[in-house]
This record gives sequence, structure tokens and C-alpha cells, in this order.
Amino acid sequence: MTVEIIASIVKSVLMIVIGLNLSVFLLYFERKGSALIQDRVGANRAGITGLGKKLGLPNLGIINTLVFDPIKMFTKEDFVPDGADKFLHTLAPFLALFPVMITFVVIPFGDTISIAGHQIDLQAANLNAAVLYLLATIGIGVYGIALAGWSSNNRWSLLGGIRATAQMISYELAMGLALIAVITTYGTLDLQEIVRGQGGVYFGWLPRWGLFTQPLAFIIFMTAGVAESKRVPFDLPESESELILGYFTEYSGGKQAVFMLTDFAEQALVAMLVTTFFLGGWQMPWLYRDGFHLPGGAFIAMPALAISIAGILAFLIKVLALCVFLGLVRWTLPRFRYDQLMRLGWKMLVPLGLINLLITAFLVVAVGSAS
Amino acid sequence: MLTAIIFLPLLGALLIMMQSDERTVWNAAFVFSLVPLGLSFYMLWQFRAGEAGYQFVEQYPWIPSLGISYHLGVDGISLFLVVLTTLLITISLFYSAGGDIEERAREFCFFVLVLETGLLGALLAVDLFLFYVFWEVMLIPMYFLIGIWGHGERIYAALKFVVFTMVGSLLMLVAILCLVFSARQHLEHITFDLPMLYQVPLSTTEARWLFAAFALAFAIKVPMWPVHTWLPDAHTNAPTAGSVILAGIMLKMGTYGFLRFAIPLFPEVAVEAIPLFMALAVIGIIYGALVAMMQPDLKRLVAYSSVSHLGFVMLGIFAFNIQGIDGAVYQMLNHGISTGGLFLLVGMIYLRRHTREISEFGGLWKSVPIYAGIFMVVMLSSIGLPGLNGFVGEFLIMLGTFLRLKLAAVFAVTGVILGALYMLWTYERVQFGPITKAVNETIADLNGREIASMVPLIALMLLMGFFPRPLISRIEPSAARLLERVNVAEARLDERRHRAALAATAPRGLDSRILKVAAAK
Amino acid sequence: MINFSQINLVWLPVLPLVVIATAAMVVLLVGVRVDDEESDGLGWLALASIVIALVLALGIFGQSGIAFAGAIAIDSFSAFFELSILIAAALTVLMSLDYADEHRLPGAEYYSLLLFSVLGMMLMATASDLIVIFIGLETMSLAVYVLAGLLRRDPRSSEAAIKYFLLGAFSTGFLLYGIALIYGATGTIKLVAIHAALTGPLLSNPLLLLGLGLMLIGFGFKVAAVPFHMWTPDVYEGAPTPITAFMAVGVKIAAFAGFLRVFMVQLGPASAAWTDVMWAISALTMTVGNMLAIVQSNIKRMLAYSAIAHAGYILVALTAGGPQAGGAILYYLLGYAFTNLGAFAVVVALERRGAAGDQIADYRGLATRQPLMAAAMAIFLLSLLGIPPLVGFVGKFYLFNAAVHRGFVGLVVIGVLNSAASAYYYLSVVVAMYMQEGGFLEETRRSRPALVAAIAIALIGTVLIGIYPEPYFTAAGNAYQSAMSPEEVHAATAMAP
Amino acid sequence: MSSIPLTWLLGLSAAIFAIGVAGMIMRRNILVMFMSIELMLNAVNLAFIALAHRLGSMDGQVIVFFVMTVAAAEAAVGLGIIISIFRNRETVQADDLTLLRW
Amino acid sequence: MALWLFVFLAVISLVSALGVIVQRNPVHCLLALVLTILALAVLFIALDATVVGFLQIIVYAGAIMVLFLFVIWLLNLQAETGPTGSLALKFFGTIASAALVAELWSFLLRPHLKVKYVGESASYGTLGALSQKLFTDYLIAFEATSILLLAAIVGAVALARRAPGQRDSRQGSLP
Repeated sequence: MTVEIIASIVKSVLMIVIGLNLSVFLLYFERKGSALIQDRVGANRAGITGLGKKLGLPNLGIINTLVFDPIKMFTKEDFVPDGADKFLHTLAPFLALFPVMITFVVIPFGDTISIAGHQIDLQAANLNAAVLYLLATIGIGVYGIALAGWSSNNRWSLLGGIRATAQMISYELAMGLALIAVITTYGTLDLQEIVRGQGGVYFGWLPRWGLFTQPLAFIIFMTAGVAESKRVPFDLPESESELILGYFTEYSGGKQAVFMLTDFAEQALVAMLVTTFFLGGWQMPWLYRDGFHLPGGAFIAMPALAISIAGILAFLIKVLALCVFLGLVRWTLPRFRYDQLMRLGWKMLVPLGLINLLITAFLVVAVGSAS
Repeated sequence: MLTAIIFLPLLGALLIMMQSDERTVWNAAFVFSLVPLGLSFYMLWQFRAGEAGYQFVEQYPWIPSLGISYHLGVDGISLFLVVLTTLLITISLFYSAGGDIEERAREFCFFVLVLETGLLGALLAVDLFLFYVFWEVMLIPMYFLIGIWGHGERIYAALKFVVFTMVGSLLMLVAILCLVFSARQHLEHITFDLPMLYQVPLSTTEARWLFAAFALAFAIKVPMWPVHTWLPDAHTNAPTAGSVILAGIMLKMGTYGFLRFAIPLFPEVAVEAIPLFMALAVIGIIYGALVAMMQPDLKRLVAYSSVSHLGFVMLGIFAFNIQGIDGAVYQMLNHGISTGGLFLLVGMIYLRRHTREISEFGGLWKSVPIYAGIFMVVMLSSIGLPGLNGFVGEFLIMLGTFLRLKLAAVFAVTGVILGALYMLWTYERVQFGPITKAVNETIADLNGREIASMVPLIALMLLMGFFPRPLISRIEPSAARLLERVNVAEARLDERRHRAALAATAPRGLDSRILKVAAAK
Repeated sequence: MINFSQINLVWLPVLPLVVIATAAMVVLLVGVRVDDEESDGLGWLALASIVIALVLALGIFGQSGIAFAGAIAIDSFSAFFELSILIAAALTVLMSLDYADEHRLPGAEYYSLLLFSVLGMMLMATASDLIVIFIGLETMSLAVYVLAGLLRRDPRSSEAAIKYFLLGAFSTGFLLYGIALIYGATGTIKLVAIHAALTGPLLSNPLLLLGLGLMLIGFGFKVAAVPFHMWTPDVYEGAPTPITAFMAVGVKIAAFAGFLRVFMVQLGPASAAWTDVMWAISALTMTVGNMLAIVQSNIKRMLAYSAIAHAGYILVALTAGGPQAGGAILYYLLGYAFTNLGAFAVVVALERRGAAGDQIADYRGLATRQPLMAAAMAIFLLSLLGIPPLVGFVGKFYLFNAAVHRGFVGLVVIGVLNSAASAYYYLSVVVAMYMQEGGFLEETRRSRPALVAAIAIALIGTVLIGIYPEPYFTAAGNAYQSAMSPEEVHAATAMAP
Repeated sequence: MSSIPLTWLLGLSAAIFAIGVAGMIMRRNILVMFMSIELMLNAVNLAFIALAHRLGSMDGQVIVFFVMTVAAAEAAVGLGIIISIFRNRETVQADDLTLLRW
Repeated sequence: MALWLFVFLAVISLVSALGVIVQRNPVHCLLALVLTILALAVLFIALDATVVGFLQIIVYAGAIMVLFLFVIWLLNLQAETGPTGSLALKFFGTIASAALVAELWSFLLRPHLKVKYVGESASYGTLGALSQKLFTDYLIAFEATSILLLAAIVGAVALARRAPGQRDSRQGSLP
């Protein structure tokens, strides 16, 4: 009993740390990656007092982004505009961050391992209704942003808040539809089960990832996920040219930092979810419980612990790759117009999701579920 | 045949609604009222005099699930009322065509004919439900007649009339339902048929309540004092034809209801209630007469005289002997004819002068002699001059009342005297003396149509005054049969009273002592 | 996996529902391409579907059984109510055809919502499980809330909608809480199972009693029983007139269908618990409805209070209970549909855009200007007043008869006195039409055959069903019996004549 | 779970229900009135869940599912009506809605 | 469920429910309502109604309440400055609800409150069990609900759509 409690605390902390670290990575990528894409230097301080340069390190700007920026943010004046709803204004950023953070705990980052006779699931909280939990937390996530926009007593903020809320609600629907198709396919709400269901191969070589089982759902989910995290091309709530900074225009200092953290955490979350649902989670292609079964019949045996670690690594790699991919998307696509965004959501993704669901349901009845 | 009598006017009414020419409308209406008149005379002729039961019976199932049937029949009590109805309606239509009703003639004829259907149906129905239907049906056309073609406060009067009558009749409906419910328990099947319901034994309390409800409905219609207040308003403001029908026929519905329903259904209670009803009737007679005397308005006067006259009828009914009931039925007819005539006459003069104030007239004898002559005859009939119809009825009633309750008869005689008094006084003020108002000199005398409307009435007054026998002989068997029921009930009641008296005189203490002993054991 | 054989799919009985649902969607789809001003075609489409459903509903008569795992009752009771509802709907559509054009109502939404609410009503009539009744009620109510507010330029309309909505939703809360507690007490929401469970100690279970009380409040709101009637006049006055008619008739019929099936049929064994309360509600409803109707000057408000009073008359029979009362209520509702819709159709006919013409004073002199219209109105009002041989009288007669036979004479006396009092306000309209001059002159307008047809049908129904009530009454009685379980039918027939 | 008596749960539900009723009666802002109605519905849901748990039947939960759906539909319609009335009258105070005698 | 959890949730839900009806600012009312809903959702989950509990959050908190929020914004509702409702009404409301709650409690808290136990299957409260019920016993209700939703959508659109030619009283409040 105690072991399990300790294990789950450890797992939760681990998961949140992973999430935060990913956010930090994303922050860095936001700076440096964008510079790379836009063919500029970007953050260019290698270290304090040029120490890094002296040592011959490249100008990666790590110190700027990871040390100075946070220091700057958290030491700035915490400003609450006149006429704002002080309580909500303060509450809003945390209301935004909290749901995202607690979502991390249901994501499985590895298969079950046994340590000292205890079966430990590499998933902080093994909920049998995890998908619902997910949708619930995403749904709650709206409030932080909405209230931030409203409580700032600023027209642009409110507009940003309204935009964000409408957008999130709209795309939640598409996301939910995609997820329903997925859970219909795997016949479970348990994320660990869904990941397990993605083990094995089609045609002897193609991993049975959700990407291949549910391609349409993947596209929808991916799109909706980006929209949910309010990133370009769906960043209308905070589009600088129109709304200054949207719902967090009136935030400064630590609270703004929290909002930014939320943004990146959301992105990380999307990456993790896509990984879990469509990229096989911790599944490595052709890796089974006893080792690799490569297409063509080759077999490489591996110890159980190595397989577990390989799983965790596979998960992290996939997530990172997705994060990079999302960053690429963010820096290469232009922004939508608001009506285009709505049209895409309601007239493309939702019907598509429904069609997908219909096909899935039909196939499940005809063929049987995937797991 | 009864069906034809009832529904021909309705058919006529519907046909009339499709006509637009005013002349055609009047003619058609007259014809459609004439046909039932003829049929009712045929019925009168075919009626077997000595029999007490229903004749010309028609019975078809209507709502069998509740034991309701379309059951018609006519007996001695309703026979002449039917004839009276058809006659008065014909006369009213005939008279109204002569200029009394100038606008919306089509609707007028429609409502009069519908009213006729309602009246005849109520008289001929033997099924309680059917009776109730017709009873309510006659309400609405009357309402329209007063409301549309009336004068003065016609809307108020019409509404008062409807609400008063409806309260009574709806309570009667409840009573009917209760009665039927008891019948269902007793007869083990549900029925609204009157002869069947006669057989239902009721507990005393039950019967008292039900009788009260029936009696209230009919008393309002009669109208008995003190629920008469709608009547002067309705009469005064109604058009002439409306008043004629209202006074001539509709009021009879109340007394008819007593004879047909309230009394035979609950004879014991009726007998118990004799003092009450006699008292009310006497009060009505005297009150009506006194108030009539005070009226400055001719029509209101006639209206209050109706209260008084109907009091006589009620007196006769509650005498519960053959003379009384014969007299009551006879007096119903008389009142229909004479009061109908009076209203017609008042209407005629109103048409000429547009006023009914007695003080506006005086010395009409000189300018309109025919009018005055006819007025005299009708008035004398109303007073009850020997040789005219009124006398026969009043005499029989007095006789009956005297046999039942001498005190009531004494007071009622006062009423007769008062009646003669105010009528003659009125006549004097209106017809005799010098002409005080110049307009009265130039008014025209009755025209042919008006005389023609009065002739049948006068003829009837004389006929009924001199030859009451043929009528009485047809009324009597049915009245006798009614009395049988009442007598049986009376006997039963006496016996019970006797026993109760015995029990009361027995030593009270004994019972309690016995009880105590029993308890001690 | 799901075993479909458990569901007991029987399609024929729900076919009318399916037809209406399909029609609603078709109207919606077609309506997208039609201008608001030319919505006649949609109306005819709706009417056609209603007629088809009507014919199909006739086929349910005489059947008996339960489908969809006890959620749907297939019996004459459902059929009779469906019939009444569909008749009401058909007449409503007929009187809407011109009205919708003239008031530029959005045709597609109007007719599809009308059909949706009809669907909800029919669902209430056929439901045999509390949750389906609830969903039917909500489908009906939501659609009607919107319909009430559909005159978007008229502030009165949206005001009516919001008042109706708030109080309707409020009452839904009570109804649901009642359902919850009854569920707790009996462990089921299937009416038949509840009926079977109502024995012995359960009858005094506080959960059950409280649940009954709360459900009574919920239904009381829907049938506009006093003291839950406050919304009625406002809503009736503000809503588009055909919708007012539909509310006064359709909603009431459906609500009574649910009320009846739940309280009289299935909770009959617990009747001791609610009879007294119902007695009081019924007496109050009649009295307050009639008294307040007297002081109204707006004809729609007057008819609203009259509708409250009529609910009171029906509650008299509901209080009494028993098979006779059941049949009487069914018959009464059928007749009421014709009469009241007819009256409202006349109101529609005389109303001008901008709501002029809905004052009683506007009816002055109508008899000379439009004699037929006035005559029709007079007949409808007289029927509402309860003058024989019109259906209003016969219906009241049946109701009171049933109540007297169960010994509720006091209540019936209150009823008839109220009935007499109602003469005052019904006749005041007649007075205006026939005995007064003036009023406002209608602008000349194109002839409106559909509206006239609606009035004519209502007139025929009012007169015909009144003069020869036997077949309808028998059918109503049988329909009510069919909703009871066999042993109860047996008991009832043993008691009946 | 058996540690919590059913009556406590029902009591809680009743209390929330009553708060909803009170809000409906006392508040004059249509939107807040509507929220009070939502409170009532939530109380009902709680009652259903508690009873279903005690009864060990799933029916109560299914009903809650339906209630939520209906609440959603009701919200859509209700808010639509509120918008439409605001458009006409620029108010959401029930006391201001006096065109029809309340 | 542990006692402390129940007490905790009960207190939260009651306090926030009271918040709904005493707050002056509609947004604060709304947040209080959301809090109530969340507390109840947790309570549901603790009562083995996992799916329904989550649905409560997703549907109620995540969708319906956001819709409310939207409308509050759309109408630009500010905190009520004047008195919220008349004193008499408040008095009456308090009395009425106190009476209601007292009555409900007196009924519900009776010791002999009997509820029979039907029997809990292993899958109690899961999505599978719920769906099983939904598509067998409650099929017709389920279908009817879909129509109800359609009707609600049509209705909401019909109302919120501007009438032809009707102009909004305030211009351009939305992006």
C-alpha cells in the first residue's frame, strides 16, 4: 500500500516535471528555433560575462531564455489595472495553469514494470475513465482564460477572452469526436489500454499505431489540439497586431509568466496526447515484451528492464519530435481569420469527425474492436 | 310527431339564416311557427283524454353508456303548455313582423325559432338529461332577444337573467347527477329516464338536498319571491315578443318543473315543504301586487303582476289536491294568455309613444278606442273576472288552498283584491280621464295586424272562461296520478311523524338507563 | 455486447412519432431555401405529415402492450391522446398559414418547432416511463418556449417567452425532484413497475409522498393549475396567437396525458395521499381562473384565465379518479381542443399586425360586419360556457357526473357555481359582438381559406361531438381503461354499471 | 461509501434545491434566476446519484445523463430567449418586464 | 467515501450554492455555480458514478456554464448596483425556501426511510454499464433526446438570429 502511494507521488511529480521541462524546452525552441527558421540569430548569449564564449560554446542563448527571462518576469511589477476585478484577475492565471498540470498525470509514459514484486504502472494516475477526465480538464481550462480576459477591464482583453473561449469550445467538440472514434476503436477509456492496443503490426510491418488505425481522427485531433493550445495559426485570441496580447494584455510579471507557461504546457500536453492516442505512446515499433520482432522474422531478445526504459525513451522522443513539429507549424503558417477559424472548426472538422465516427462504428460492428 | 314539433322550428331557423330578403324571412318564420302550431293542435285532437300516462311516446337510445335516451312524451300537464307555446310564438312572430322589430330581422326570427325548440323540448322531454339540454338551450336565444332588441339597460338585464337562471339550473344538474348516482346504486344500472328515477328510494337528507337544488332552479325560473329580482329587469328591457314569450311560456317552465320533476321525484320532501312554499307563494302574491301598484312604468307593472300571478300557481301546486293542481295548470295557461296579451298591448303603445310611463298617458279611450277595448278584456281576464279564463284558474286554486291551508287562502284572497285594485287603477290612469298630453290625441289606433294578433288571445280567454271542462278533463288524470304519489308520500310521512312523536313521548331516561345497565354488564 | 433482442422493437406504434419527427426535419431542410414570407408550402407539408400521423395513430386503437423495454405504452390511451394532439396541431397549422406570412415569422423554424413540440406531446402521451414523459415534456416545452417568442420584433412576445421559460424550467426542477424521490422509493421509473410496487408500507414511505407532492407541483405548472398559474395570462397574451391557441390546447392535452397516466393510472393505489390536495387545487383553480377572467379586457388574457378555469374542471374529475373520470377527461380534452382552438382561430382572424384587435372592445359590432365570424365565435364561447348541446356542456357533464359518482358533490357544486360565473365573461364578448356598436374596422384583406377551414372544422367538431357524444365517449372510456393493468380493468368493470 | 448515510446525501440535495428555489424567488436578474434553476437541477442530479447508489441500480445514473442533456438544451434555448429579450428591451431584470402584467 | 470528503464537498457545494444567489456580479454567481457543479461532480465520482461525474464536468461546467458566461459578456452585464429584488420578496423567498428545506428534511431524514437494494454489479457506474442501459432500456429516451437537442438548436438559432431588418440595439460588440 505504502509503496503504491509513494510510487504514485513519485510518478505524479515525475510527470509534472516532464511537462514543465518540455515547456521550458518549448520556450527555448520558441526563441531559438524561430530564429533559425527566420534566419536570424535570436537569443545569443552563451553565458554570463561571456564565459561560455570563452569556453567555445556556441551561441545557443540558453542563459537568456532559461535564466534571465524568468528572473526578469518574476521580478517585474505585478500590475493590476484600474477597475479590474482584483480577485479574479489574480486567480485567472492559476485557473488556466491548473487544469493543464493535472492533466499530465493520466498520461502513460511506459508499460507496467515490476520493482521488488510490485507491479507499477508507469502512469501517474490510472483512471479507468481517463479519456473523460481529459475532456473534463480541457473543458475546465477555458475558465482561466475567459476570466483573465473579463477581469482585466480592457476591451482587447475581453475580446481575446471571448475569442479564446469560443475557439476552445468549438474545437473541443471536434477533439471530442475524434477521441470518441478512438475509444470506439479500442473499446476502452483507459489510456494505458489504448496504448497497449497500439502494440503489434499490420501486414507484418506497419505498427498498429493510431495514426494508421485512425488517420482521420489523427488529423482532426492534431488540428484541434493546436487550436486548443491557441498557437499559430489559431492564435487569434492573442494576436498581437489586433488585440495587443489578447486576454493577457493586462498581465505582467509572474502572472504573465504563468500564462506563458500554460501556453507551453498546453503544447506539451497536446504533443503527449497525440503521442498517446496516435503514435503508440511508449510503444516502440516491433518491440514486444520479450524483444524486437522485426518485419521479416528477425528477433532480438532484450531484458525486461531495457524494454521498459526503451518504452519511456520512445515516449519522450515522440513527444519531443512532436513538439518540434508543432514549433515548425507555429513558425511557418500564417494566422487564420476568425471566421475562417470557425468555419474550419464547425464546417470541416466536426462533420469530418462525425463521418469518421460513423465509419468507425460501422467497422467496429463489422470487424470488431482493435484491442 | 313530437320530434317534428320540436325540431321544425330549428330547421326553420337554419333555413332562415340562408335568406337575406327581410320579407321572405318574416314569412318563412311565420310559416315555420305555424306548422308546429298546426301539429300541436293535431296532437291536442288526437290526445286520449282519460289517460294519465305519456302519449305519443318516442324513445331512442342517445348516450346508452350513461343510460341517456331521446325520450319524448306528452301528458295532461304538458299538453296545453305545448299548444300555448306554439300559439304564443306564432303570435309574437306575427306581431313583430308588423314593425316592432326593424333591424336584424333574420337573427330575430332565428332566435325566436330556436327558443321555440328549446321550450317545446323542455316540455316534451321525459329524460332528465334531455330535459336539461333543452332547459339550457332556451336560455341563450332569450338572452340574445333581450340583449339585442331590448331597450334601456338591456345588456345588464340579459346578463342578470342568464346568470340567475344558470346558477339555479347548474345546481339542478348536480342534483340530477346525484339522483342518477343513487339510481345506479339502487337499480343497478345507470339511467336518466324520468319514470325509472321515480322509483328510486332516497334517504331523507339526500332527498332534501336534491329537492332543494331542483326547487331552487325552478323557483328562480318561476320566479318565486325572493329570487325574482331578475324578472322585472328582464321584462322591462326585453322587446315585446321577448316579454310575451318570457312571461307567457318561460315562467311556466318553473312551475312545470315543479309539477314534473321536483314534486314527483321527491314527494315526501315536497309535502314537508308545503308550509315554506305556501308562505313564499303568499308573500310573492302580496309583494308582487303591492310593488306592481307602485310602478310608474307600465311594463314593469305587468312584470310584477306576473310575480303575483305565479304565486297563485305555486299556491295551487303546493295545495296538493286535485283542485289545486288543476287550477295551477289552468292558471298557467291563463297567465300565459293574459299576460302575453298585456305585454303585446304595452308593446303596441310603446311603439307609438316610445314611453311606458303611466303618467305619460291618460284618456287614451278617446283616441284609441279599439285599443282600450281590447285592453279592458285582457285586463279583466288577468284580474280573474268570472266568465273569463282567469276566474276558473283562480277559483280552483283558492278552493284547493282553502282545503289545504286556510290561512294561506285568506292571504291569497287579499292578493286577488289587490290585483283587481292596481289593474283597475292603472286602467283608469291610462285610458280614462282627460287627455293630458297632446301627443296622445294623434296616435293611431290598432292596425289590422295588431288586431289579428290579439284576436286569438281574446277568443281563448272567452273559450276557456266558459268551457273549462274539456281542458280540465285532460289535465286531471295526470294531475291525479301526480297526487297519488304525493298522497302515498304524505301518508308515509304522517306515519313516520307519528312514530317519532311516540318515541319522543316515551320516557327518555329509560333508554339511557338500559344502556347503563348494558354497559355495566 | 449489446443484445438488441432485449429492446423489443415494435415499429408500428411509434410510426406516428417517426412521421412527425421526419417531417420536422424535412421542413427544416426545405425551409432553408424558402423565404420567410413564402412559408405556406412548409405549412402544407407540416399539415400533410400531421394527417398521415393521424391516420397511423388510428391504427393503434385497440392494441395493447408495451414496447421499447417498457418505455412506450401501446394502447388506446396513447392513441386517443395522440389523436387529440394531432387534431389540435392540424388546426393550429391551418390557422398559422396566413398568420405566419402576415407577421413574417421564420417559416422553417416555425413549422419545424411546431412539429417538434407535437412530437414531444405525443411522446408524453405514449410514454410509460417517467423519464420518457420528462423528455417528451421538455421537447414540447422547449419548442413552445421558442414559438412563444418568435415574434421577434414584438417585445411582448419575447417577454412572454422568457416568463414561460423561467417558470417552465422552474417547474421542471420540481417535477424532476419528484421523479427522483419516486425512483428512490420504488427503485424504478417504469410506471408499470411503480404501480406493481405500490403496496403496503411503501404507501406511507416519505420518499414516495414527497415525490408525489413535487410531481404534483411540476404537472400543476404545466396544466396551469392555481397556484402555479401565474405565467399563463402573460404568456398567452404575448405569444403569437396561433401559438397561444396551441399552448392552451396542445400543451394542456399533453400535460394532462402525462398527469393522468402518472397519477390516475399508475399511482392510483396511492391516491389517498393526494386526493385532498388535488381537491383544494381543483377548487382554487376553478375559482381563481374564473374570477380573474372576469376583469380582463384583452381577449387572449381572458381566454388564458378561462383555460385555467377549464383545467380546474378537469382536475375535478382527476380528483375523483376512477374509470368514468378517466373517460370523461379524455372526452373533455378532445372537445376542448375543437372549441378552444376555434375561439382562438377567430381571434387570429380578427387580429391585425401589431396586435390591434385583441381587446374585447374591438369585437363590438362584429355581428353586423362579419355575421358568420361572430356566430362562430358565439358558438365557441357558448360551448366553453357549457351550453348544451355543444361539446363543452357534454364534456362538463361527463366530468361532473364522474365526480358525483365518486362522492365529490361539494367539489362539483363549486364547479357548477364557477361555471355559472363564467357566463359573465364569456357573454361579455357576445355582448360586444352582438349588442354593441363600434369597434375597429378591419382593413380589407385577402381571403384566408385556411383560417376559415380551421374555424369550420372546429365548429363542426364542437357541434357534432356535442350532439352525438356516444361513440367518442365510449372510445375515451375504452382508451382510459386500456391504460390500466388487467386486474384493475377487472376491478373497474366490476364496479361500473 | 456505506459510511455516508443516504439521508445525509438527500439532505444535502434538498438544501441545494431549496437554495435554488430561493434564488429563483429572490433574484430579479433573469440570468441569475436561470442559474438558480441550474442549481435545482444539480440538486436533482445529486438525489438521483445518491439513490441509484443506494439502490444499486444504474437507472439513476442514466437519468442524470438525460437530465444533463436536457439542461444543456434548456440552456441553449433559455439563453437564446434572453438574448432576444435583451435585443428588444435592453434589460435582463425581471422587474423591468412589465409590458405584460406579471 | 470517507466522511471528511463528504463533509468537505458538502460544505463547498453549499457555500458556493449560496454564493450563486447572494453574489451581485453575475460572473461571480456563475463561478460559484461552477464550483458547486465541480464539488457535486466529485461527489458523484465518489458515489461510483464515474462517467456521470465526468460528464457533469464536461457538459455542465465545460459547456453550459461557458455558454452562460458568453451571454453575460454579450449583454455586458455589470454588477447590480441597486437592490437585488425587493425586501419583501427576499423575506418571502427565505421563508419559503426555509420551509421547503425543513419539509424536505423532515421527510428525508426520518429514520425509517427505506430503500431497497437491488444489487450492484461489478461494472456499476462504468461507461459500459451506462451505455448498455442507454441503448436497451432507454433507447427511446435516447432517441428522443437527440430530437430534443435538435429542437433546442433550431429554437436557439431562431431566437437569437436577427429578424429580417431588425437591428441590434448596440453595434458591434462581438469580434
